[in-house]
Amino acid sequence: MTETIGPPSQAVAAPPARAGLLDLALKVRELAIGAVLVLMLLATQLYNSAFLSVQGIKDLLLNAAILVLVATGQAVVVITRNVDLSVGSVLGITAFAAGDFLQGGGNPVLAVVIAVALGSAFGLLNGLLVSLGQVPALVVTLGTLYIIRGIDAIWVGSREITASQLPHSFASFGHSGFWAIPWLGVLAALVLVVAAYYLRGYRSGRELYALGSSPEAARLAGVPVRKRLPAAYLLCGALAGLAGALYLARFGNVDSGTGSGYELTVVSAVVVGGVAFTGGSGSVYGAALGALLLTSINSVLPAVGVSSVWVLAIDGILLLLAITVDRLVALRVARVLRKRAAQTRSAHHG
Amino acid sequence: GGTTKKSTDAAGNAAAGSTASANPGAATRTGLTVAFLPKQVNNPYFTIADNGGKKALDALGEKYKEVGTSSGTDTAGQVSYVNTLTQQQVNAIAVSAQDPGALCTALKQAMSNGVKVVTYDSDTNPGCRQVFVSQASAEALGRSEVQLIAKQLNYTGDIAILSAAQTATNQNTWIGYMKDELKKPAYKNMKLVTVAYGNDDAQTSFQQTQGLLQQYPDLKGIISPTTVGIKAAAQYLSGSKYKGKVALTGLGTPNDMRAYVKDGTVAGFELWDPAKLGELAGYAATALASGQITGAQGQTFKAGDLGSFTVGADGVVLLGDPTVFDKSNIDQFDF
Amino acid sequence: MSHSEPDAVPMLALEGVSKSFGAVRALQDVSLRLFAGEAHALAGENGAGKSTLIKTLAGVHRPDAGRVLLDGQDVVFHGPADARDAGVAVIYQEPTLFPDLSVAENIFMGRQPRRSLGRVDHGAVRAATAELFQRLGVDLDPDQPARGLSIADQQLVEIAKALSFDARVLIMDEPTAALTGSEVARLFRVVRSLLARDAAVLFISHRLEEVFELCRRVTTLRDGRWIASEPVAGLTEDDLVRRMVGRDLDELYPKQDTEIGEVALSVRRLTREGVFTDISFDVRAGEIVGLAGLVGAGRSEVARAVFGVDRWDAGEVRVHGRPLTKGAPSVAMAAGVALVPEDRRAQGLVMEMSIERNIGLTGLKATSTAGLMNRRAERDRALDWAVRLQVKFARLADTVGTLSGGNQQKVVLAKWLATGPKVLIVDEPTRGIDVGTKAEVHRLLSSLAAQGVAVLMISSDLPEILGMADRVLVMHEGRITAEIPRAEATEESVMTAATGRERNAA
Amino acid sequence: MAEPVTADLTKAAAPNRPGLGGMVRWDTVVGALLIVLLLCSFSFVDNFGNALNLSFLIGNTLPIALIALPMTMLVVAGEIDLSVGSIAGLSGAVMGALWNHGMAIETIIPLCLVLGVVCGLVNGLLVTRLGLPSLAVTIGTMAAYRGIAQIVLGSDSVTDFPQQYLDFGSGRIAGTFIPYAAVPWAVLAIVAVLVLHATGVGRSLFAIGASEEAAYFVGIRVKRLRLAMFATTGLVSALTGVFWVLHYASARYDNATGLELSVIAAVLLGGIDFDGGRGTLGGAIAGVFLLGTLQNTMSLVNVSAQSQIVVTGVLLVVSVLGPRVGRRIVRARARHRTTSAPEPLPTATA
Ligand SMILES: Nc1ncnc2c1ncn2[C@@H]1O[C@H](COP(=O)(O)OP(=O)(O)OP(=O)(O)O)[C@@H](O)[C@H]1O
Ligand SMILES: Nc1ncnc2c1ncn2[C@@H]1O[C@H](COP(=O)(O)OP(=O)(O)OP(=O)(O)O)[C@@H](O)[C@H]1O
Ligand SMILES: [Mg+2]
Ligand SMILES: [Mg+2]
Repeated sequence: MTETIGPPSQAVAAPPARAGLLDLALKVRELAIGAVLVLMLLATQLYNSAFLSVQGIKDLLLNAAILVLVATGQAVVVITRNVDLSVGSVLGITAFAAGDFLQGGGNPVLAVVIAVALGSAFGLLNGLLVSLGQVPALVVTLGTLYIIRGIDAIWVGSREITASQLPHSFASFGHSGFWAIPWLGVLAALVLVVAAYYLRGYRSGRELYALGSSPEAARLAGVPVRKRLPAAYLLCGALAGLAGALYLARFGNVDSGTGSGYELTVVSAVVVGGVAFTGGSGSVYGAALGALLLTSINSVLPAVGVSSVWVLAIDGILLLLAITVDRLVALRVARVLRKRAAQTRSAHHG
Repeated sequence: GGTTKKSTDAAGNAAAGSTASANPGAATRTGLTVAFLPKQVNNPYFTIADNGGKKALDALGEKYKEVGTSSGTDTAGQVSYVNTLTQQQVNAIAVSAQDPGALCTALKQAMSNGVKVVTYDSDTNPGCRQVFVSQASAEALGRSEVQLIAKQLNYTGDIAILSAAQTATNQNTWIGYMKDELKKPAYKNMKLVTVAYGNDDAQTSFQQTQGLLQQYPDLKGIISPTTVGIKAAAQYLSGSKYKGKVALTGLGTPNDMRAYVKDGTVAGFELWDPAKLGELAGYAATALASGQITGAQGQTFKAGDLGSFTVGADGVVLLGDPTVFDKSNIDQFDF
Repeated sequence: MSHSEPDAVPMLALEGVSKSFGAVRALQDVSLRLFAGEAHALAGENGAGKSTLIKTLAGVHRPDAGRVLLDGQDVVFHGPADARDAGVAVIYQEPTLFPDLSVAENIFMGRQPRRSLGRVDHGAVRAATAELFQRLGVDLDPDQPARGLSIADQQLVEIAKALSFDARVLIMDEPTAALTGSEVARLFRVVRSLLARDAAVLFISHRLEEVFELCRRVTTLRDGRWIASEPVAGLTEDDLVRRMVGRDLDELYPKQDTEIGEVALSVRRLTREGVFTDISFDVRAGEIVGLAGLVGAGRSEVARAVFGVDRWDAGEVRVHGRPLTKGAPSVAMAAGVALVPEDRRAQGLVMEMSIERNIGLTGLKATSTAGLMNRRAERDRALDWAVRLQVKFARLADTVGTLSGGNQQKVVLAKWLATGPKVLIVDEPTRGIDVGTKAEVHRLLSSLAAQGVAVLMISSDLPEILGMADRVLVMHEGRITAEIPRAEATEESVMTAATGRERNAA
Repeated sequence: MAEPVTADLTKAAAPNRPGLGGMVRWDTVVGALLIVLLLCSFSFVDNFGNALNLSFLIGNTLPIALIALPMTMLVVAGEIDLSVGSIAGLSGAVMGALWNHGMAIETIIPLCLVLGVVCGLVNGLLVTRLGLPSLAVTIGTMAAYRGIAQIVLGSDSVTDFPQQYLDFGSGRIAGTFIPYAAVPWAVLAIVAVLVLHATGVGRSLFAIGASEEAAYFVGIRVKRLRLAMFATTGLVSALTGVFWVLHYASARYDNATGLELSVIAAVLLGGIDFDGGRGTLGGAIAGVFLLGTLQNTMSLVNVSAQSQIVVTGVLLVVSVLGPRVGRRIVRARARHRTTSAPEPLPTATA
């Protein structure tokens, strides 16, 4: 700490030049997952030229859309160092609620609203339990996973919603689109961009990161924890609800088992996307890429003719590979960052 | 040395039917408790079947109850339900087994505690139950599905099978007969390219269908002998460019498939009547518990409106032939 | 409590405040008044209740009884946010940063400058941070993540954060504990400029000379009770210590003359790329070697590498002639090395565990027979050392997290001294420890040396180094720049080497 | 390495999730609940108390109880293993495949156990060497191991194991309700309790879970210990797989699917904190048998599967909320008595 520091103008002007070192590091990580994804798709295309046909691309996007939505919501919650395991159950029950409403001749738009509202309600419930009770999110949401699933099973019984009971416009929304771009994909992308922009560009969004990075520091910094946490869960629940409605449109078929076990897929997507369970880091784009990667693997394997017997094992191994690559890249980036920090430090001293 | 498969093979699995003799003339006892234990509760298919069973038992004046796991692959859960029913001393259990072997110990324990055991829809090893009520002969089903799709394809083109889980015993038996049927000269222009497994999960079946179509651009038809699989495949086809170009058939329920039959995605498919299957299981269980049959070959019992049935080899009772559903008749069915 | 206080209405005041944690009565009927333009010191032993008082002022704790007054009006702070909105900025004793966020975001969390539509102006955040750092003379990159900052750098970020508020009241709980003289001087300069703008300042430090340098008035606490509030002028250090401790102070640097024996710790050409280079030195049995340098010079890193916590890229470490494995603290421990780390909360203690178990962690083998723990032996060992170091605790089974900062530090010392080390490395051993106990710790180090222990002492407290060390090594930017024998060691000579203006050794 | 995170005040103030009044520990509460439930079931539920039912109850709970032992230790050390069910499945599948090949069962079982250790080591190496989060790794290996099991055994279902082994798996000690297999379990449980609560290794596990860094600074071999825990978990999972095959007399690739969730729910119920560093094995075991007994009792009194799910969920939520609410009530009462305190504090320190 010598007393020789450049004139103020210089010192102030310097930082923007090497703007967002941290940002850059994060982007590089997302690029790594993106690269794995692109490589995988291209390799498949080389093997099977039908893979990236218009229909093929559309299918890829359609498959990912629903998972992207739920993973986006989940990522927001995970960023706050919490988790919502009940998303699968929420998806199931909202899908049925929307279907039940449509079956009675309801308006499709209203059905989506109902699903989102119901999802939000469950999300809020989770959020309130976690933040007011100050109890571990893992336990609470595992509890609500069971509770919502049970309520769903009791309410639905052995009823099911089938495609024939849905309005044509609604069902066709689930698979149609513009050229290779399905409406579902557009919707998911829209939600994703808005969520990412919010997290990056708004104080309350940044506070979610703060909350996850260190809850205690957040409290001392005056972050309104009791407001932010339920809000994050609300968003997660709402997106699970939206996903439920879209699931109905896409698959046209809902029963009491819909969405069970989905939480694991969602959590995988989020983890693969580099959102750390220790909170405070990662981005929704990462989670979305993770979702895209996971669903693509499931399209790639059948497309290259891998027998379904092998699919599960390859799935798991690819998942491990993805997180390993991501980790190695992260380590690299950290090293580069440290070097650069060291350089700037000695530059200052010099 | 050690204990190997060879050294134990000699012991073998004791055969089914009990040695106690049956009394075909015995009166039907009333007030019996018969429990239905489907693969999965809340599964529409099993609900219909079990309601059929309830109908039969109500008609006979017996007590009906249904218990079961909410997951179709929770074998341990199903075992503990068998245990519970044994504890509760019900007179008979009608069970659709999630696993042919895993339930054996528990079912044998039940039988040794005086509980009669009927399996329906999915069988266990023959030694672990007294009667199996079979929906249709596996052979007839397998062959007729190939015949169905062959007609739709004019006996030419590549086909694939979309099955449920790889371990699903009944699926595998049917697929075996399908392959056998395809060997006949009439099908010389048809080729079975692959068997895919959708694990009876809508999304997986969906993506497997996509994969099939991408991998085999010349694919002309898909057989999916599982209600979940055919439904998912139909939903994918109806929303893709393959609609109407790739034929689809298999086992499905009319309610599930109505939309796809009407919009031309599916020309025809088949299924037995699950309600009748359950009904027959109910009658069989009562007959067992009343001592009218023991499960030995050749014994006969009455099953209300369904008529009279004879126990075949290995304690199997056959329901009859499946119904084929198409545009012309689908509106007459509601299940 | 009215020794010639100004007539003006105090900006922030406590009146008759009490606060208990279960059975522990941390504050009892304490009053305090802060006036505009005045720096007020808060003095007291470890565990006297200083931090608790500050947290009460800041709205972290709510008093069980008593009032908080802002500009003479009763206020109730429902949380830290309320206090912040009322213009109270606080630097807590333990840095509370968001490790995953950049330094700049840490400073402006929740208060980021905004553009249209309420969007955060990231550029402005960065620029404002750079300007703050410049005011404080800190050369940290605003975009650097907070994770990985040394304790001193963390403390500097906390200071920058507090300054960024332009608060009316600035409260600082031991902000200087991890800083060296030049940073402290910078901080004081900035604080004085705030005072000139009529801010009120509350300052805590166990370095009494700082209290005398900065503050006009001082309030003393003892065992949670208010003892006195008085002007600093006219007080001597001894007076203050007597108020705090209730007795006269022993000699602060009781350096014993010892017989210096064989080389116990020998470090040769140790290098860790980008951190330190070509470090060689010896520490002999019975010798206390001071390791001095500015914040970030790499002293802690050397200590960690020697102990095996970090790996090294080249070089060699020997203890009594036997080489140590790199990156294996267990090997170092087996060889009789102990390290009291600089960050007690993260490295020194398992905060959720009890005092007893924390001390026990260094003796898991010693206190078990045939693999099974002997709880009694573990307890006796812990009790012995907790008492010897005068740890203030209610029960040994209390979690260390509930102890005051200084008492936590004592527990860290206790757990390492309990191993009976042959080579003792202490990194800022008296950080946050009150003067009374500091003397006690120094006496302990001294007597350990007399018993033949080799001590390597890292400290940012230069008087401590000068008072205790037989020999002073000075580091600058990862290299040893000087080796100064006790006779020649002065503030001048050490600082010269530490700032790298002269290289006469290594 | 220095992390600017401070311990959460919430935690400091609430060690070990204290029960009512902060005096009763949660694991004691679970134990008491278990006893109350047992007493009620014995007196009011028909058929509960007979030897056959008790042996069913214990036999069906044993797989969960087995895996809960190492899982508790793993969680105490701050890690988690979701692949336990898959390892059990894989070990069962290999057992079936080798049996079909004509290998002697006395050779097969040790091989399966070794395989379990290998699976655990793979998990452990990925976590400790690459620094990947255990949640992500074991989600991956959960799929991979299950997939390999599918490849190994395919659609087979092997049932013809030697009778004396099957008898061991499902029989009980003559004249009692105790299944044979409960005896080795009890031995393992005692060993586990001793290791976790009465040895240096146990202390080290707690320290690692509460603060990895501080544990490393006292010379605890953090990585090695974690690796060992993963290996142990793999071993016990494989053992569970073998037991599963013998108990249900069926080796299939999908044996023990979803077992991980049951184990985790039970362990959570037993008061083990998934942030690591807290909990007791006694609590975990009580949690396992509480859930097992509850399910058994509910089935006996004809509570439907759907309602059972809801009850499990409610129990989980109450298990974390209950102590907190209780403590608040006690505190509020205490405050009421001393009166002098100002208004009840909604934002009290905890
Ligand atoms: N959260 C808490 N729970 C229980 N006891 C506490 C808590 N916080 C503080 N205490 C106790 O209150 C007393 C006062 O602690 P405080 O931290 O205010 O001391 P201090 O004067 O700041 O000491 P130091 O100089 O060591 O920082 C101590 O006995 C401490 O153990
Ligand atoms: N020469 C250097 N160049 C760049 N970074 C450095 C250098 N020396 C140390 N650092 C970094 O600065 C930080 C502080 O280093 P360290 O804590 O070792 O210094 P110290 O002398 O022990 O200071 P302290 O007074 O905090 O104990 C660390 O993050 C370290 O990586
Ligand atoms: Mg303090
Ligand atoms: Mg240091």
